[in-house]
Amino acid sequence: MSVLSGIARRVGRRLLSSIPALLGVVVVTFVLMRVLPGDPAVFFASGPSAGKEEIEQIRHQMGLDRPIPIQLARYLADVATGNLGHSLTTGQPVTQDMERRLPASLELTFTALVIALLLSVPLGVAAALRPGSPVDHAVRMLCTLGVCVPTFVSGLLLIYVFYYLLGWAPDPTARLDIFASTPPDITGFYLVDFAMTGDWSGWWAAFTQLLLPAISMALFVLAPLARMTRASMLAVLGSDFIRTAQSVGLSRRRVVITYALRNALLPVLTITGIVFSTMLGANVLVEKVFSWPGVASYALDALLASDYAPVQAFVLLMATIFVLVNVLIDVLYGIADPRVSIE
Amino acid sequence: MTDLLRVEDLRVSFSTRHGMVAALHGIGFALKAGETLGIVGESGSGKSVTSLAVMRLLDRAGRIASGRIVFQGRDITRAKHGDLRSLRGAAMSMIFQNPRSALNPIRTVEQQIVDVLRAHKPITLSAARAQALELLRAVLIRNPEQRLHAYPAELSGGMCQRVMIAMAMACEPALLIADEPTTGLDVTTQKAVMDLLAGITAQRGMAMILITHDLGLAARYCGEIAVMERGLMVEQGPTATLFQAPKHPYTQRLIAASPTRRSTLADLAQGEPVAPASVIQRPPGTGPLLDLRHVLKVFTGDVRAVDDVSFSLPPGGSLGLVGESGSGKSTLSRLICRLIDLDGGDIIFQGESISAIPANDFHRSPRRRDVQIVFQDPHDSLNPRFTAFDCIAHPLRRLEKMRDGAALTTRVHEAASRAGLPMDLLERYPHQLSGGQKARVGIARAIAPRPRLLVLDEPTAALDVSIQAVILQLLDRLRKEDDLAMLFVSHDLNVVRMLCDDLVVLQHGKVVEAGPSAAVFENPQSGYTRSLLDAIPHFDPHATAPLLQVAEG
Amino acid sequence: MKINRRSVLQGAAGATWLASWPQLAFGQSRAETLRYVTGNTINTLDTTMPGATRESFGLSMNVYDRLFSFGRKKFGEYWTFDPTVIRGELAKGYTMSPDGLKVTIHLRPDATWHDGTPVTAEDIKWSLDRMVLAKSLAPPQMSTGSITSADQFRIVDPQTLEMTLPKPDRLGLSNLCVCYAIMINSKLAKQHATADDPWAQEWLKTNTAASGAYIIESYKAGESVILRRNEKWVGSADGKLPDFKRIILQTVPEPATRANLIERGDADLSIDLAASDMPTMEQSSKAKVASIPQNNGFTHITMNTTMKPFDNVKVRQAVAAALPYDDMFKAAIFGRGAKLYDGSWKGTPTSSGFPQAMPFKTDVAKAKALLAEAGMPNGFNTTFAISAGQAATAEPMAALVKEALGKVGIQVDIQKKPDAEFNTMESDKKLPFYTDGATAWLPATYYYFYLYFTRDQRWNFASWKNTDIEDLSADARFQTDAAKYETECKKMIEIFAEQVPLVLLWQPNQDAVMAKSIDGYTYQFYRQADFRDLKRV
Amino acid sequence: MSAAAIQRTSTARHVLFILRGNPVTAIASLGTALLVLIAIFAPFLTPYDPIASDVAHALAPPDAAHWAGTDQLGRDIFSRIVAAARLDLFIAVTAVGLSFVVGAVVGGFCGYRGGRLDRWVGRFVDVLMAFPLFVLAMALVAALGNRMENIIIATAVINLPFYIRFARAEVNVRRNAGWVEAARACGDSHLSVVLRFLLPNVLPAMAVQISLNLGWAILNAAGLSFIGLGVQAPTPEWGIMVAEGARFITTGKWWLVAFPGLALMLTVLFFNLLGDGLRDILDPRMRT
Repeated sequence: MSVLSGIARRVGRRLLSSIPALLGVVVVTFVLMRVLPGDPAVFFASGPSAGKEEIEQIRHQMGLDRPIPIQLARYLADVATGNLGHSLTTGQPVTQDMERRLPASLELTFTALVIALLLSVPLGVAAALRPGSPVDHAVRMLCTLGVCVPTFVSGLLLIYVFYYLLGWAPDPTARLDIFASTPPDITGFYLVDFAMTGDWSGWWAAFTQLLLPAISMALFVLAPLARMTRASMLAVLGSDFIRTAQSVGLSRRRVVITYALRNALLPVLTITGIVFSTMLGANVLVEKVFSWPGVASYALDALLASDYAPVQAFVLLMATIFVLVNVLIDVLYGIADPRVSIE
Repeated sequence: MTDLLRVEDLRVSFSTRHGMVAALHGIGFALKAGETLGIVGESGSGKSVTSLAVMRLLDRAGRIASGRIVFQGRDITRAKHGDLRSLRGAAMSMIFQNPRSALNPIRTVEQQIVDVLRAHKPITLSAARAQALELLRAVLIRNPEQRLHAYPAELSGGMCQRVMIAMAMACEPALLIADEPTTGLDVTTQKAVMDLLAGITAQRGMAMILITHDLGLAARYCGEIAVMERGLMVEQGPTATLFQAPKHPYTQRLIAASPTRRSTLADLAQGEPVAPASVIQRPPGTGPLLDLRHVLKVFTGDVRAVDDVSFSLPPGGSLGLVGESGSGKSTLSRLICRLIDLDGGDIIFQGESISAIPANDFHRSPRRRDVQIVFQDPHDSLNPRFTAFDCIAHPLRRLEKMRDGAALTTRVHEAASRAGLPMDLLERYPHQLSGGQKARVGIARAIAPRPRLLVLDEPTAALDVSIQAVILQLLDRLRKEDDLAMLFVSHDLNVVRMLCDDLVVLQHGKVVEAGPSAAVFENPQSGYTRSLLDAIPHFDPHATAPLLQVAEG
Repeated sequence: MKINRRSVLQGAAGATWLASWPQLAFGQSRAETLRYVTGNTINTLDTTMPGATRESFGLSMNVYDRLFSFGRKKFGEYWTFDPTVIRGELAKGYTMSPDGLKVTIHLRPDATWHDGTPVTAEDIKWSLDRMVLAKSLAPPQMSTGSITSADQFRIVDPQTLEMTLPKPDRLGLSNLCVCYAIMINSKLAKQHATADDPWAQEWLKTNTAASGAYIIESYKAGESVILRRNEKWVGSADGKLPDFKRIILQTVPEPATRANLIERGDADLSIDLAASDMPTMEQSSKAKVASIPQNNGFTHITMNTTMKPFDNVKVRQAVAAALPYDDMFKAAIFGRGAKLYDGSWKGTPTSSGFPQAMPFKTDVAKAKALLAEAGMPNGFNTTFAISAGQAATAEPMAALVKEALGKVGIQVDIQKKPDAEFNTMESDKKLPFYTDGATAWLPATYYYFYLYFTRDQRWNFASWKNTDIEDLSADARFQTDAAKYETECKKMIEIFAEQVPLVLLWQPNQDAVMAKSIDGYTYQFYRQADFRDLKRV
Repeated sequence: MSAAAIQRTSTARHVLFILRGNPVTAIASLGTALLVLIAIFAPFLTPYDPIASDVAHALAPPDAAHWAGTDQLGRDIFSRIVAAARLDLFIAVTAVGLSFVVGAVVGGFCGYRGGRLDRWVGRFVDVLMAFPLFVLAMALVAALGNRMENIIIATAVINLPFYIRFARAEVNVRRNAGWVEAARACGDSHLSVVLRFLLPNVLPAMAVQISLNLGWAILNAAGLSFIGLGVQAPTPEWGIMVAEGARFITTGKWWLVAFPGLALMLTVLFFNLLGDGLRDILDPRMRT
């Protein structure tokens, strides 16, 4: 009970303390967008007959003719009321776009993270159990190879090999084959929605679409995760309580899994938060390469078009997710490591 | 009766980047059921390696090169891990130093004890839980029902060690190896834990090997003592015989260096010259060098680390600050050194207040060089990137603005030689020096700028007794030669008594007792001081019998 | 990459596992479906809104009807649009008064909106009014055809309307064919109009009130649109319905992926692919390439005539002589286009058409001489801007420009800028020297000169001010004498070739890659595929 | 032999010991050294002018004349890769160096002093960390203009929070070390304690981070190039070469992407492996 209330208190405190950071993010993004040398009005008045007048009209429509502090104040007020503005690139309210696209990005990122964790933790453990052995070196090489190929290259290569040459993967065009019917919109996560409706062939179709982009994203974060697993596993294996566990005759399995691994995963959990945040940023390239209808590719297009609202909303959204994920990790950490709640 | 454990000509070596390095050069001993053996030695003597080798818990780099370990009639020197697993915990178990880190931080006490029970016995979870509770009762933990669900971090160090004991005896092993079981615990807790350990082993007829650097501890709790030095067992025998008539010179040195209730600095190390070169005679009637008036330090969370402490120290005088961890003695030493600011009261040095200067600016004060400090842990007190020379030269460069050159070198050499540091070590980096050498560098650095007051924060706590003895003598000589006042912070009353004229006992930041050392020691006024005194596991080589009986109560 | 029999077999097995088409059988409906993949998104369903993408125009052409439509003519085995032919679309036809001032529009009696209600003259009047009255990009476009006021439209009877023009504008009728001139179901639209928004612009961004050949079945902004054939459509040239029953439009940003999709037969049609991919595509067994020059556009290198040193005509001529035309043509677009340099004429052009090949050639000696004449024998320093969006062709081009101009002493610093920044600087006339492309919906010579070489406005790339051109283009616009019009056009081209405000490079091909079974592809002035023309054979 | 020499040889011996037990690190060190040499002597190693075009020989596959083939403009890819090594390493080293210097000093002071400074800097770091980092880099380059110095600045900025945090944590654990207090007792101000005592001691641990980051910075620059925010043409840069070459993957002109990609990959690989190796050399736990 006290553990729970302790967690609740910590969550509350963390959320509260992250508000200034979010505010900072909003303001910095806003200013950065205004510093962008492109004028969105000009960009969007690129019709065959757009003249000065039209440009001025768009500028007025977008409120760009007001001084920046006033624009910022209005924007903050809008954000506070949940209005993130209109995207000029898609012509939709940004909230609507985000609502539809966010699950796509999150599903991709989470899947990638799960794949990365499923691969990196066993690899890291294997390396830590035999430090300096060929296994250790092999794991290190493997993970490092993953991290040194730029995501866009690995993505293109994966498409080329698995779609174009081998034909194992479905076409890299969307979250689901265009001829397949989409699941009912329950959570927006196709895998979840298909599973909830029991449509397993649909689930499989969505999963296969997800696999390549998720792998090319996972490859990139394999190294830090495996490296951290290995290091923390090594540290834990060398710690006193492991010797204690051995001295009282616990089985090797129990020593490695229950005693060592569980402790070793704590720092991995922490780094997972940072990894997740980098993945959200790196999404941009993967979504672009795989035509994934997520928020990052949306924001990239908007950025290159100086379409302020989506970029601002995207950054705010990502920052919020970052904060939430970190709070979640904090909570998980609190549950996994009793020392935290004792402090 | 056959031997429970017999170790014959055991040799252990470790593979390092310098090749194989032998840690044990062929040791042997035997232990019958129910016997208690103390293995005593200083750091690096191989006593811990011995215990780990017996348990076959040497890490990857360690290897038993030759010899035999026979346990319960079975040769386990080359036993497979599966066979060892059934032995460990069930027939032999081990208790480690640093109980906090020896327990899995993310499993409850109950889970960890149950893990042990179920690893060796086919019992149900509920039976195992019930037994875990019984075990906690047996190790005299208060509120055992609640403690079952506690995590190690929620328990004190002493309590963790009790849990560790509970785990070790859970399956009633025939042999218990306790490797420095009380190191790192406060003196009062030390005694309780050792009493418990001795009581339980005696009650259940378990044999025990107590591994310790503390002769007093071994003398008090063991029937038999083995002394180790550099991987060899130099002497072995019944406790009384060994202490009364040590044969091996190392044993003799060791016994001499261990402070007793009656020993003086001169007793500790006969070999070293103790006489000061010249003793400065101080005219009587001068005012105090240091005067503390109602000093107060409050940390965040309204913790009064130092609460209304007043005392004074005459020039050339020596004062001991005694207390357990958390008593505020370290904070007080930093206040006096003006490394941190006061929250109340005043510190008068040579008649002028030095508490008004903020700690941030004190480095510019001319008083800076007058007050110097020697730190507790010699490993930690030297910048890893400075040579010994740079360490000692540093205060001279800073405080006396000396440039590199002959003058500086002379001063460094002077300080080093006075601290007993060989000149050829001056170019070495800390990690290339031994603990005693590092302590000397720390002292040389502190005396280099010729301070008036030297604050010594447990300068010998991390050192072996033989080195401690030498360092204590060195300090005493320096004080007498230089008319250097010393404030000696320590948890060890014995050491303070020998070195200091006066004594201040601190508890929870408050002064509980103060007075001349001898008087306090002979006739302590407060209960706290008394318990501190009682808890010290002294031994008395001249006493007729070991204090083993205590354990049988 | 080594492919042996085993990996192929595994591939085949894997394909059945992974790439199965789960829901839909490959049979009939796949054949009747066209899957079209584009690089860009469809951002609005109302093309008159600022920011509408080319893909939005393309969609609108298939979903909405306009009153009239351009014809098409054969180009090899494919087609290209023909602005000289104007046929009825939602209108049955028109009659023009002899003085060219009055157009009588005859409606089709059997035309209906997608909701089944009949198309009325009121609907058409409302739609035309919206075109000139609502705040959008339509009014400035319409003004190029002298259509500026709602008073110009009059309902004659339920099947007839009348449009009056103040002058016999050459492009009056043509403007009713462009993407902005959509006809809207006014009854439906008015239901969603508000006091602030009398023309239902907000609602029409994401909804349609149309009568066109296709009906939107699902619209995911920025992702995909699915269209269904309008079985009651009457606007075709031949009275037949389009061949495809279903169209799937999908946004796939990577050109390489789009190429892969076509080549593997997973998609049927795509345009705007990388020119570098075309040779491979042309050899593909599954795909074919329709390579049609974008005859209503041109790629150019512009020199800002108001900025030093490009205000000096000698400098401009020198640059035009120094440019490595052939290398650029080969390296940037792999020779896939129509050259607009290397023209054989001198002085007066033989044709009045524009854009046409200009008499520019690489001639380093001449360039050096011209620079010397301009008083800059040692050249000068300048920057050459390209936009990131066009980097695939512009970047190699820029590298060659830098190298070639370096040989005559002009030191060029390449500046690749994000599209928005590039556009802003271009529009603000802050770029001294850059490359861009341009296309005109209504490719008439006077229109090009009016749009691109006169007035202080965005599309006057070089900020060129030449009174002769201004007079000539204004006169040509309303010139009813064909011979005189011809002469005026040739004169303008002559001045242009001599003054070199910008260097015409080429008309890049629009490469449409499609499945072998697709037929009837037409290059349209809005540079998107018209699904109504396509069929599977 | 003097004591200092003993110290040096013992460090050298330790490094040698690690390298012997760890051939991968040895290879990585060699590779990195080679790379640096290539970068330094790049102008002498290129057989062709890396920006001279030769459209007649465009897109030629590797042969004896052009070891890595030619690109779209007929430029020698091998020469461009060699020339790009210098630029890429320069970008990576300056960007990482910048964030390291700023991050170490700021983080060092925060970790040492704590208090208000620490809280404000912590806030600032939180704000930076909350950004999707690659997007922040994109936005910075887009806002400042895609010139090399801005790419360096953007890369440095997104690395900064890690260095601040790292330095802060490392200094924080050492700030109560005896030798720090000893330094103060010897008359050092806080400033000099941080700059002369703490930061030099944190440096080795940060070297690992720096090495890993160098690779990351190169990838970051490549990513920026891919979306069109890289350095200006015709300057050879691996990321741009890969991004341009990627367009030719499907047409079978593999050498356009393969060779620059390989250079990029090997460089990042070397830096990463070196970082791992450094960690082994510095981590006392590995010293068994």
